Amino acid sequence: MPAESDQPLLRITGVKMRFGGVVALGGVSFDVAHSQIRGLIGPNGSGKTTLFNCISGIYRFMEGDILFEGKSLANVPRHEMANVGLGRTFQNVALFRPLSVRDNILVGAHHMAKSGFIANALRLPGVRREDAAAQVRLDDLLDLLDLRSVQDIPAGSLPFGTQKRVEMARALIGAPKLLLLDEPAAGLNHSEVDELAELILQVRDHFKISVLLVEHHMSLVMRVSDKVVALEFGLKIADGTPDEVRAEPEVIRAYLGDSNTEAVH
Amino acid sequence: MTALLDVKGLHAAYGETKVLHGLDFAVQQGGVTALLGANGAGKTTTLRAICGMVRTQGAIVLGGKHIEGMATEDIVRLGVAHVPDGRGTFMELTVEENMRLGAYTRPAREATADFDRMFGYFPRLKERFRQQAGTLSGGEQQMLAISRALLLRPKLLLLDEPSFGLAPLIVKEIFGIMRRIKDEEGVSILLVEQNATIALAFADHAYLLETGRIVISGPASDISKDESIRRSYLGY
Amino acid sequence: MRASWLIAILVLIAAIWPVATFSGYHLFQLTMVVVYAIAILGLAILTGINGQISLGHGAFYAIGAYTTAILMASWDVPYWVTLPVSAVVCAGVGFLVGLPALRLGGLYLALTTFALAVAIPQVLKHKAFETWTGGVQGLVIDKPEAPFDLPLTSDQWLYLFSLFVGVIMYALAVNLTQGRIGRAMRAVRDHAVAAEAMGINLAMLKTRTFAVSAMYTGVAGSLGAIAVAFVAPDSFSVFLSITFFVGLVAGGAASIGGTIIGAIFIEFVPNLADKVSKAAPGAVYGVILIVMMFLMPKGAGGFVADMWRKLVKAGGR
Amino acid sequence: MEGFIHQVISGIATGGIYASVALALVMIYQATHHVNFAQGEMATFSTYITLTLINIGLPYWVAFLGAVAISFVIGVAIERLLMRPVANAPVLTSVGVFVGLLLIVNSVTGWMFDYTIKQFPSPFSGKPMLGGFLSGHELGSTGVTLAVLISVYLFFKHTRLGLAMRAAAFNPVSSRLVGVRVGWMLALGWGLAAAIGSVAGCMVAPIVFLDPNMMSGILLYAFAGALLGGIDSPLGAVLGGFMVGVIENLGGAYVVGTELKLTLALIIIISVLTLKPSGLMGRKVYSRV
Repeated sequence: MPAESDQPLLRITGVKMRFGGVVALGGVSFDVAHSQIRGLIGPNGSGKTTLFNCISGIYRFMEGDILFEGKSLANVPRHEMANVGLGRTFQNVALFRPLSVRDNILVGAHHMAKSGFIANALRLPGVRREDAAAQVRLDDLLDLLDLRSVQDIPAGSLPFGTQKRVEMARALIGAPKLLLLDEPAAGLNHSEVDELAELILQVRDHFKISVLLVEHHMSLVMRVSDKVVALEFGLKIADGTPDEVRAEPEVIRAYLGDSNTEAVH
Repeated sequence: MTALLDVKGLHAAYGETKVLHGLDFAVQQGGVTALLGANGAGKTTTLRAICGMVRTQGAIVLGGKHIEGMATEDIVRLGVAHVPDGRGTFMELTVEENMRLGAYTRPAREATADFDRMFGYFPRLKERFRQQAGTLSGGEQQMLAISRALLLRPKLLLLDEPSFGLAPLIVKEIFGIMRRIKDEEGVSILLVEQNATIALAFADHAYLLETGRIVISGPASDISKDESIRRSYLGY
Repeated sequence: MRASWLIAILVLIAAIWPVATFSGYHLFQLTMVVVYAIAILGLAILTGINGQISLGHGAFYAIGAYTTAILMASWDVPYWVTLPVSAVVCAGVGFLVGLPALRLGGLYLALTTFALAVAIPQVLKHKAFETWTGGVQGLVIDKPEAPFDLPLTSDQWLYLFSLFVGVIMYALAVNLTQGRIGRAMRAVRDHAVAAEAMGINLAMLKTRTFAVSAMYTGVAGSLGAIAVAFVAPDSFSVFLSITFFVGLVAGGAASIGGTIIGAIFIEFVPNLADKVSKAAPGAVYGVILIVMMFLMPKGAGGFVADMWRKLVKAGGR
Repeated sequence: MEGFIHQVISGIATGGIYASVALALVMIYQATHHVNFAQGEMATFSTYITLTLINIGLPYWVAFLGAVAISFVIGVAIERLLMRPVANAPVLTSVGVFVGLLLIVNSVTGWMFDYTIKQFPSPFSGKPMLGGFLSGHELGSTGVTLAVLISVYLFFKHTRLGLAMRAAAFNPVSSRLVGVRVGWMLALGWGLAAAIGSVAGCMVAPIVFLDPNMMSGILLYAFAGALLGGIDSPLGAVLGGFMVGVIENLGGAYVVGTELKLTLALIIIISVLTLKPSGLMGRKVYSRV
């Protein structure tokens, strides 16, 4: 595949989104390369989550385009995103709480199997083959994410940090090419954030996938990202390596406020 | 100066997620205290904890009275007004009705007289008086939220990120008016802000939060010179 | 795994045993337990497992019952042939009802299906369909006799036949709800947005689940019509739908095994309560619903399962 | 033509009843996002209370007001005892509790007042009025219904308590922050809804006669009305209720015949929910997930 080297995995070009009269995204563009960890930062209300939702199909953007391996995601139905190669986690965790950890993760493999209602009701041989294939990947992830000891426990009753790992496993079992992480550090304490950073790096290296990390926990973003893009008021204000971005005056102003606010006195 | 609000060893959690890990801080009578910190540091939770909106441990003392464990409505009636994150506008109601609700705990006649004082601070609210609050701009909603809180005649005003989502010019305007309000209303303020520069210009004392803990505190003028804010915000 | 097979065999033996000991009305009651269990199983698949609340499953039961009754009364179709026909008809109707249901959140669906349950007797009574439905009078059909000159009374045969159908339907339901599709159904119930992000096509899954659910309850209706040998609009009032809902909740909404408890409950409790007063069955149902919601949100089935798990855990120590 | 006008006017008269019950439904929905399936049964129970008070010798209007007051108290009590614990429960739980309540109220009504159909007096003369278009009762009950709807409107629009109740329904968190006791506002809402239902019951009973299942059909029309107008709009619910009354009467007379009137309610419900789920006057909400 010659195209793969010169074309980014994800290309966002001039994406715009309005809610009523409020402009949430005013034309944002950036790329995510293969095997890259890409941080997406910005103050509250800057449009990070809106952009995230545009990529995952929760919102339909109004202008611009989002290309995944060169193909537009504009009209891809939400339930096709997993098939296309996008895996995601949710802000504040969106697990199927009463289901066991195992079942939660297996749902992530739903799109990789084809068996329907009748085949399942009759437990045809094809169904068993699919189950066996999913089981292999499940075993791999239970070990990698250290979830084997809790696999039969209802996900909702686990500590928050463990739930986040379950969610990560659920996204990974579907063999995504791009993993979208929506504020994974929210609600974690210091040591858990450190573990998360290790985990993100490990996952990238193990599965050779790209990661788009929407996060306001700056030290996490700066530590794991290869490149970072910063938004404010729905516009891109910086794009570069972590060091470049945090040295950027616009970013400092967006986060710490205008140094020229003496007028208030 | 004596402390109007004195908080000791404050812990708070949403369900199983612990957010605050033992905060000690105070708001002086007539003073402005700022809580700074990056997103997710626990600033909003701290304000909610004071108002009895989350489960807490530790002591929260308002004017010598322990208020921890009390119902939000009762804490409010003791003179704590809270402008919540997202501003808490009653979108479906008119500006007038929003303001009447602000004065809900006080006799109606007194409240109506106070309306004019609010129009003095925020003339735009008078123009929009009969409009549905949902049609206001972000800045106008912030003004309405502050007025609604002041109409309670509070001793302590909790402000949660008044700059949120507003253009820099409007932020400047609102903080300018806040300064007048502080002097004229004689209210003590606990301000939560991500915009550190503007908050430190307004406050006389500040605390910096990082993942649910206070990492530094001191007079605002000292803090503004401290490098740790920049580090904390930009993740060094 | 082996334990569950053992339980299944024991249950089956226990289920066949009444043929030898009971007769007449008591056996008929047990037949109705099987019928109701299948009906509630249909509701459990939809409401308990997939999270689409139906207060109108009596309508599908009625459609199944009438399909069988009309086929038998008007065209002399053998009773057992009517079951697959009724399954197809009810699955089709269920699919159609499931289409608008896609746009309705939980509460609205409950409301709409409630309205369906209220309206269905009126439709069954209507003059336009009177030639087939028999209008207010309903239809009388023949009770089947045991085939192959088996030495069984009509009641005995009917019980065994229902049990046979029931066992097949339960086996299929267990397979369906424990595999990939069942996981998807539960995932949609617990978090639709996340389920969709995992590649589950909500519309397709929910309408098909609706069809399967309606099919189950419809087949139960067919069996019920054969067992009672009579259908009339007023047996399918809104109270029937509410009864199924009570059975579902009593057994535990998402518990397949609980549906049997629920069926026993709705078959026998009204009979017992009726002796107290005419108002008692409704009151008992109402109290049970509220108590279950407050104390045992997982229902009796879930309660038993939890106890079982605790026992196993305690035993394992 | 005269027949048509007659159908419309008497549709408006019954529509008033639906409008009242729809308003009661919407009040509870707005505050709790629950639909009270027992609303009709509660209204029927209230009507029996009125009848009991009349039978012990009280004048009609005293009995009527007495029943309204008792219903209010019952409504408050139900909210405090049954609804409070399931306020934030999943939909299935709340539906279970409401259906349970429906069954209990229905049984208690049957047990206390038996299942025989009873006549219920009307305070208005039975003579035809308005040139024979309406009976005295229809005219009077429409008047009572309108009076109730207008006073409810004035209460919500122009009193402090009404404002606080609306605020609590729209935004409970902010309401607490201005000192509104949200829990009590919900209980008051239940009380008011029960009181309105009681009026509706007394107005419809002389026409349809009184039995424990008197309101089950009416509840369905009220649902249809509430949805047609927009389930989060009290004004919409009232208009929707009147419209359903007229549609039902015209449909019954000219289209489907009287036997399928309830099916008409089902059709209205499904059409509204699939074609315009927010109803005619419901809010459109921009949702930012």
